[in-house]
Amino acid sequence: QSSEIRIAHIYSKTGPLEAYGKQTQTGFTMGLDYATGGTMMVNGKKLVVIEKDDQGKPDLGKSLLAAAYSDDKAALAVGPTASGVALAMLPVAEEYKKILIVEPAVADSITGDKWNKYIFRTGRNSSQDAISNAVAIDKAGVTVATLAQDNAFGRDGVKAFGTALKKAKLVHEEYLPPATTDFTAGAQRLIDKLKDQPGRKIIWIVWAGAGNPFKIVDLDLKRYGIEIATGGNILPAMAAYKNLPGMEGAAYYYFGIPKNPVNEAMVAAHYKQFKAPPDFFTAGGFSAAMAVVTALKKTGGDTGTNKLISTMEGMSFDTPKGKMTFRKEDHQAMQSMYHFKIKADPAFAWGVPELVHEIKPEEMDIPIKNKR
Amino acid sequence: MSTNLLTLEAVQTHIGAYHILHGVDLAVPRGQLTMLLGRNGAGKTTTLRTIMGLWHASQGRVRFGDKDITALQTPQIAGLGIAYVPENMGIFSDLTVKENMLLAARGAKNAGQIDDTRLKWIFKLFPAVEKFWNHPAGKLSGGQKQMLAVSRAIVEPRELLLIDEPSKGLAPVMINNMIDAFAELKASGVTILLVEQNINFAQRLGDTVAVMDNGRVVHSGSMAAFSADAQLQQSLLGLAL
Amino acid sequence: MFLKRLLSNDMPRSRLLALLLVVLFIALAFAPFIFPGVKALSVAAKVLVFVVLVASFDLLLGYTGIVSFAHTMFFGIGAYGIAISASRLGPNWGAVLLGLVASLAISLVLSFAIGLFSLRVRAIFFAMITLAVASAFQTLASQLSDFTGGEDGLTFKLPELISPSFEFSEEPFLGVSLDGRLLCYYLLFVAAVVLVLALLRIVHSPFGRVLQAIRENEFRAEAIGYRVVVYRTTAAVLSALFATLAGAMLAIWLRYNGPDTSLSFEIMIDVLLIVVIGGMGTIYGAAVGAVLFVVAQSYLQDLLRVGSEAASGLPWLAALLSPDRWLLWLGVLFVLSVYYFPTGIVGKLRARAAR
Amino acid sequence: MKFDFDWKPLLLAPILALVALPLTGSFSTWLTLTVAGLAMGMIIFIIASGLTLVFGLMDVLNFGHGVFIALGAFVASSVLGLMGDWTGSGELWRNLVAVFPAMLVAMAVAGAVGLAFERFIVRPVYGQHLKQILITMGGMIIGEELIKVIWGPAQIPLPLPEALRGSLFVADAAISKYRLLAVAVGVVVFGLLAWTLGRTKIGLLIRAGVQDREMVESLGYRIGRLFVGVFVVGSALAGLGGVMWGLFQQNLVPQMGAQVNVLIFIVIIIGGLGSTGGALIGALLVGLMTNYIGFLLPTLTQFASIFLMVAVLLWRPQGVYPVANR
Amino acid sequence: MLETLDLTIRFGGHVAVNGVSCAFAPGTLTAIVGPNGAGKTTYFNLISGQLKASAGTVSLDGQLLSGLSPSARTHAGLGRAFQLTNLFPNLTVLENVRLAVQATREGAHRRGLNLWSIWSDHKGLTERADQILSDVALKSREHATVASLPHGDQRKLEVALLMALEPKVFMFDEPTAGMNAAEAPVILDLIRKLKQDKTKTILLVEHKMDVVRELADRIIVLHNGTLVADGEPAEVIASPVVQEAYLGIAKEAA
Ligand SMILES: Nc1ncnc2c1ncn2[C@@H]1O[C@H](COP(=O)(O)OP(=O)(O)OP(=O)(O)O)[C@@H](O)[C@H]1O
Ligand SMILES: Nc1ncnc2c1ncn2[C@@H]1O[C@H](COP(=O)(O)OP(=O)(O)OP(=O)(O)O)[C@@H](O)[C@H]1O
Ligand SMILES: CC(C)C[C@H](N)C(=O)O
Ligand SMILES: [Mg+2]
Ligand SMILES: [Mg+2]
Repeated sequence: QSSEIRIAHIYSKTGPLEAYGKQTQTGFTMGLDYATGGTMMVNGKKLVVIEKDDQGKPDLGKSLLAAAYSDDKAALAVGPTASGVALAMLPVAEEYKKILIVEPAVADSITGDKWNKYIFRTGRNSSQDAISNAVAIDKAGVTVATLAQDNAFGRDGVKAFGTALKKAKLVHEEYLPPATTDFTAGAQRLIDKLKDQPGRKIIWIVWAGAGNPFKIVDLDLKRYGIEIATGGNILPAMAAYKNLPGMEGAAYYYFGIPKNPVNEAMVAAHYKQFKAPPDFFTAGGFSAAMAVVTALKKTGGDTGTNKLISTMEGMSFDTPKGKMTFRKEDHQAMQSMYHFKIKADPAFAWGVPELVHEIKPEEMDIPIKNKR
Repeated sequence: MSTNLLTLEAVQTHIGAYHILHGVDLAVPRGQLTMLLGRNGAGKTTTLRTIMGLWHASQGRVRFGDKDITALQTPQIAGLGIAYVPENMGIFSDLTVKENMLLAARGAKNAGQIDDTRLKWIFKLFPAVEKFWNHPAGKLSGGQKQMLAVSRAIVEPRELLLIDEPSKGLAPVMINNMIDAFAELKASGVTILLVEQNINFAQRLGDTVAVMDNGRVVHSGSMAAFSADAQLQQSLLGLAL
Repeated sequence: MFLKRLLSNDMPRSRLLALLLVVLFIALAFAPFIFPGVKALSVAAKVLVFVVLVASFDLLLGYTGIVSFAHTMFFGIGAYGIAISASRLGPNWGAVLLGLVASLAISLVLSFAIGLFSLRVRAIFFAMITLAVASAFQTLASQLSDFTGGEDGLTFKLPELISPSFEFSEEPFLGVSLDGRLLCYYLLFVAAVVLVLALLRIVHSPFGRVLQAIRENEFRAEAIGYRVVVYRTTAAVLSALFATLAGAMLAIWLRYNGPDTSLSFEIMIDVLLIVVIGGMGTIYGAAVGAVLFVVAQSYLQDLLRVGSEAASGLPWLAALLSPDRWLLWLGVLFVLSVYYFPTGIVGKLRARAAR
Repeated sequence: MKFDFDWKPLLLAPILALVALPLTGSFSTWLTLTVAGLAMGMIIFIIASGLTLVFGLMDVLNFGHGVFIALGAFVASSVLGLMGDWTGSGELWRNLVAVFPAMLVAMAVAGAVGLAFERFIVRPVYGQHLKQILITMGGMIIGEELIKVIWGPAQIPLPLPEALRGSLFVADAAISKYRLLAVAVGVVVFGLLAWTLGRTKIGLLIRAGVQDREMVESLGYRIGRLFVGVFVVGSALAGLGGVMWGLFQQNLVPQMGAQVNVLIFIVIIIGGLGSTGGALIGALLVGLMTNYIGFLLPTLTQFASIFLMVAVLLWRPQGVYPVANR
Repeated sequence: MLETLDLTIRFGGHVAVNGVSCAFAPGTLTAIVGPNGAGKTTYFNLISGQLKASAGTVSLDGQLLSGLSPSARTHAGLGRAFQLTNLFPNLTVLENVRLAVQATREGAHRRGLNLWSIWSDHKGLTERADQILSDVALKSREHATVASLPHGDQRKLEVALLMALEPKVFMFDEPTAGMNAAEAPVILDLIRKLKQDKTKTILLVEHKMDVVRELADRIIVLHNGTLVADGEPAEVIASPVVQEAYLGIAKEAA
């Protein structure tokens, strides 16, 4: 038995998701530090993190993971940032019979039909995102139309969202190319669909990455009494929310929302180190670290894969978002989401989401999509 | 003021790894027309390009009037009052005839400002230039391009003209016009250095002559003397004029 | 003599180049034994794929003078052919074969159309059009997600024989475990050698010479009796087919394919750069360039890590040398290689030998 | 010889708009789309205008052009960040006072970087397309990475100044205010470019210099300096385009330049190399077409500009108003 | 027999070649003269297919050539050299000629569509190319790249490519323009030799009247695109139109 436990963290150090990857990395490091009380030791074994850059390329991620398990003798791996990379990595974990904790890639299929038993995920999946949003705006008499990216991320999100809506009426799904820059045409179609509807009218937006769909408010949706709703996002993207006070939705994380010691510790540490609050993916990375250390502590430092799997299935662990639990069926971490309402506060460069209601895991019916 | 407007002293030119000019000595007397003769590949074109600064002499010097121009850049050399008609004519085929002429007329901002009397004179010498004024120059016939190339060189007064084989592709009547043109230019005090294969042309116009072979000037002297000496011609050019 | 024929009378013509080629050949032939480890083997396999891809592009660019940005499209078609057919029909040789044949057929038709179109518009226009077509194709591949797996791509299984799980000997040989991955590597190796020799033969055939003539002066080539349309189109089709095969090799090695992996503009630019570094219009250049570039690209980050640690005393230098800024240095590599290898490595070595 | 003006391409945009009218169904929708499309076209024209000089006239296939667009946008974000009071005010004149210096600084910085770019990246490769592609790609990568070093890899919000937000309404059709500003800027850029190239010898000299540099020098012009100057102006225009594009997007990513590269090349090709008027027509067509297709057949939006380009090239293989014949 | 019937081309309003009907018999050398811009090169371009006629036809030995591509016309037996040098600049002199030899010959290399044999193995091509280079006195430069040749040598190579095609009809467009008076005879000798063959049709555009006078069996005159004179050299040269519009001496004589 060696005196080290090697953990590979594979993420987009560079590439289009570089900014996200950086956050995850920060969170992961902080999380390990916090969980081990600053010693980086578990049961007398030193935790060694091997960082690798997948550059956002699935083929590269795949070979890096293989190299991590085989050349670097990593006991388990964490990552990656992009879903595409994650999906390409899944079979590698199976091939090497080693654990991969997916964080923060969101695609449902990672814990759905592409899943294998070596895969765990601390990050939220698209369904959790969408269903929490549905829970947040689902009221009788509300008419909803969606505006989403025309890719798996957008379509899966809308699908899960639509199924979860029970009381509100979904009248239109608008899909636009991920590279869209001018949203006028799409907005016009949404307006045409919604303007003559009775009651409260909401456009729910699912958008990640470049492009700014919130510009559609410039078309003065208020004329028709149309509101906008969307999920949370990283802070720079929430700058656009500042013009939308009162907007509602459900977020994965915002540093001011969860009230628990772990979050307080993370926010404090982050402020200390960076003079800025932690963001979305920092929380994710932190959670992943908590999961790793909790599991290793439980096995007493044993890194045997089967041992780890049986330990982690059903395991609960503390995170900045409160308690998460890997559910047995698909190894997805069940977690709280936050129903928020935007307030424009001059002290912040972004629109500040204020908590309306914490949506507990029990309030969301997250479907199990894998086959065991 | 020296009698020679242009002098080359022991000029050597390399093109890449090739040594082309091996020490050219050449004097072009002011106000005269100097013929530069020689076989294919003798280095005539290279000599003109070296004067223009399009190649740079690795040794020796080029003097224009009292000024050493060996190391000057082409635009500066042209700015001293030298016009050049290259062997390949250098027509901007994308531009119209008018635009080609306009670029040559450095003082003019638009075609209306080109000196009218001079333009009329050119039109008379080379009617095609007027006829195809608004046509893309690339569509001209071979001879018409040659006319345009020469027209560009004379659209504004210049002190020295360097002309590389202007008669090639011209119909006899046009060659006559060109001879007339050069004669008129010479009469107005312009100095001309002319590379020519057309012997007839050479004999009718030349005041002095220089013959090149293998990257050197192997003979220079007056045209009259050269014309009279069939043996010299035979030995230098491989034929009698 | 046999070697000379095998190389289609195109001897390296430079002792240094000959030595370089022999070293590269040996290194690739014994890569699994000389360079142990998963990463090294992946790099070697990527080299093999790129040698074929770049050589096929050189046929178009270096020999025919056609600048096309749609080359990765055919690379992608080859990769998707294998990927789609293997994920639909399961891991058997029939599926691989079917995917290969189908993608070759699609490439044939598409490249034929593009080849014909190339005659209608000017060269730069053609280049820009292919750029647009390639990006449209990439979009299309992402949009047809039911078929192609969209942006996430397809992960699939291949026949047992060339899968990592297959072990044909318990005993490791020279410290290398004899498994399907090794077999797969040698499959790629043999394919690459055969394809490159075939390309070498094509460019030194009478046909290849006509392509050069067309590159130099299309107008005159037509005037002396060569039907430019026919030659250009044939060259476009051939190069597309070879690129398709390279794509298939890639998919077989990765057992994954997605738009970023085989269709991205980045790959196109890498290919262009390799052609230029290696030496345009010399198939050997493709080989030399591909090895250098792929290896450099794969280990650049590692190198920078060493560099930035060494420079840790100077914060700004360390920031620039940070492995996260590896693209910066790749960009510098682009610029420098255009500066210092105007005729490519092969051109430079040959010129030196000729002196 | 009579100078007969080729007016057919001028009809393209109106025809396109007319064809779209019955298809969109409602007049106010059509008006919104048309006005938005035209204004979008103007913005595209601004970001493409630098490229008409650099690629269209100077024949430099500058794949790094986009980086000047990104640079302009990032510089503007820093400048506007310093002028929070002015952008935050609801008064139009104060906002414009903030935006104009941002534009000027962005143009100056982009122009200065363009100067270095020309010297170290482009100069060795004039006339060699292939090498231009590679070396400018290299320049692009370097530029993008340096932007990440300076401004960080994360996206940066660039909120519109107060008074430029929102829309004006004409017959139930919404026209966003910012787009009106873009139209104004576009008209100025177009006017200055068209005047400089049409009424002075500069355009001619560049075209001649591209064909035969030596001959232009032999005529006594310092073509080297002229090329530098034009390249700098092209880069500065890209910087201006970046400011406009950044304010339009309202957030900036370092890759934003690369993202518009293909689009602006398409515009120049549709317009015909070297033609400012052609580029404007191309940009307007692209703007309209994306909006109409986006409304009618959203799944095909991403192919709209490519269809358009192929259609135009089948009609006129050199683009609508080719000036340079290459 | 090469025949053009009513051959016409318009560029916009400009009629560059206007209804030229003419037949050229094997064994004769016809000189085509006329002022600059008369349409001589354009006439060649119409015959060899570089330009498409607005009206009229071209035929060779009864076979209609109109509508065929330039390459097809070359295969039918037309060959031409260009007025402005037009070669493969970065290939060597030998490769230039070898490409031309290969273009029209039948053989293992099948006009270049053979993808699989090795070019340098085709010894026949090299031998023939070598011989042609000796004929035009360029053998000593066979390994030089064309771009580095002086102008005069490029002109010679231009002729060499035409020779290599071994056509039935030879079209020369000012073959000696820019060539040294000492070098020109090499080319003129070649043309003389072709004449002796008696089976070749030769068309020669030339401005040097001494050359025309010596070589031509017949002269045709183009003026503003129209055929204005056709006949015996002496007779045509003496005609007023040639004297005035072309030689520019009639007026002075008058
Ligand atoms: N770019 C070049 N590279 C290599 N050699 C060259 C180059 N240009 C010219 N030469 C060589 O330089 C020598 C002189 O050429 P130049 O063109 O000056 O001759 P010329 O006297 O003008 O001949 P011509 O009468 O045929 O025009 C020739 O041997 C030629 O091959
Ligand atoms: N592609 C074209 N477009 C427009 N005009 C053309 C084109 N080609 C030739 N012309 C015109 O047709 C006329 C005839 O040109 P051509 O080249 O046949 O003359 P040429 O008799 O060969 O003259 P030269 O003796 O000068 O070579 C010229 O006036 C020329 O401007
Ligand atoms: C939340 C983000 C990390 C989403 C990312 N685009 C993904 O593919 O998973
Ligand atoms: Mg010469
Ligand atoms: Mg002619």
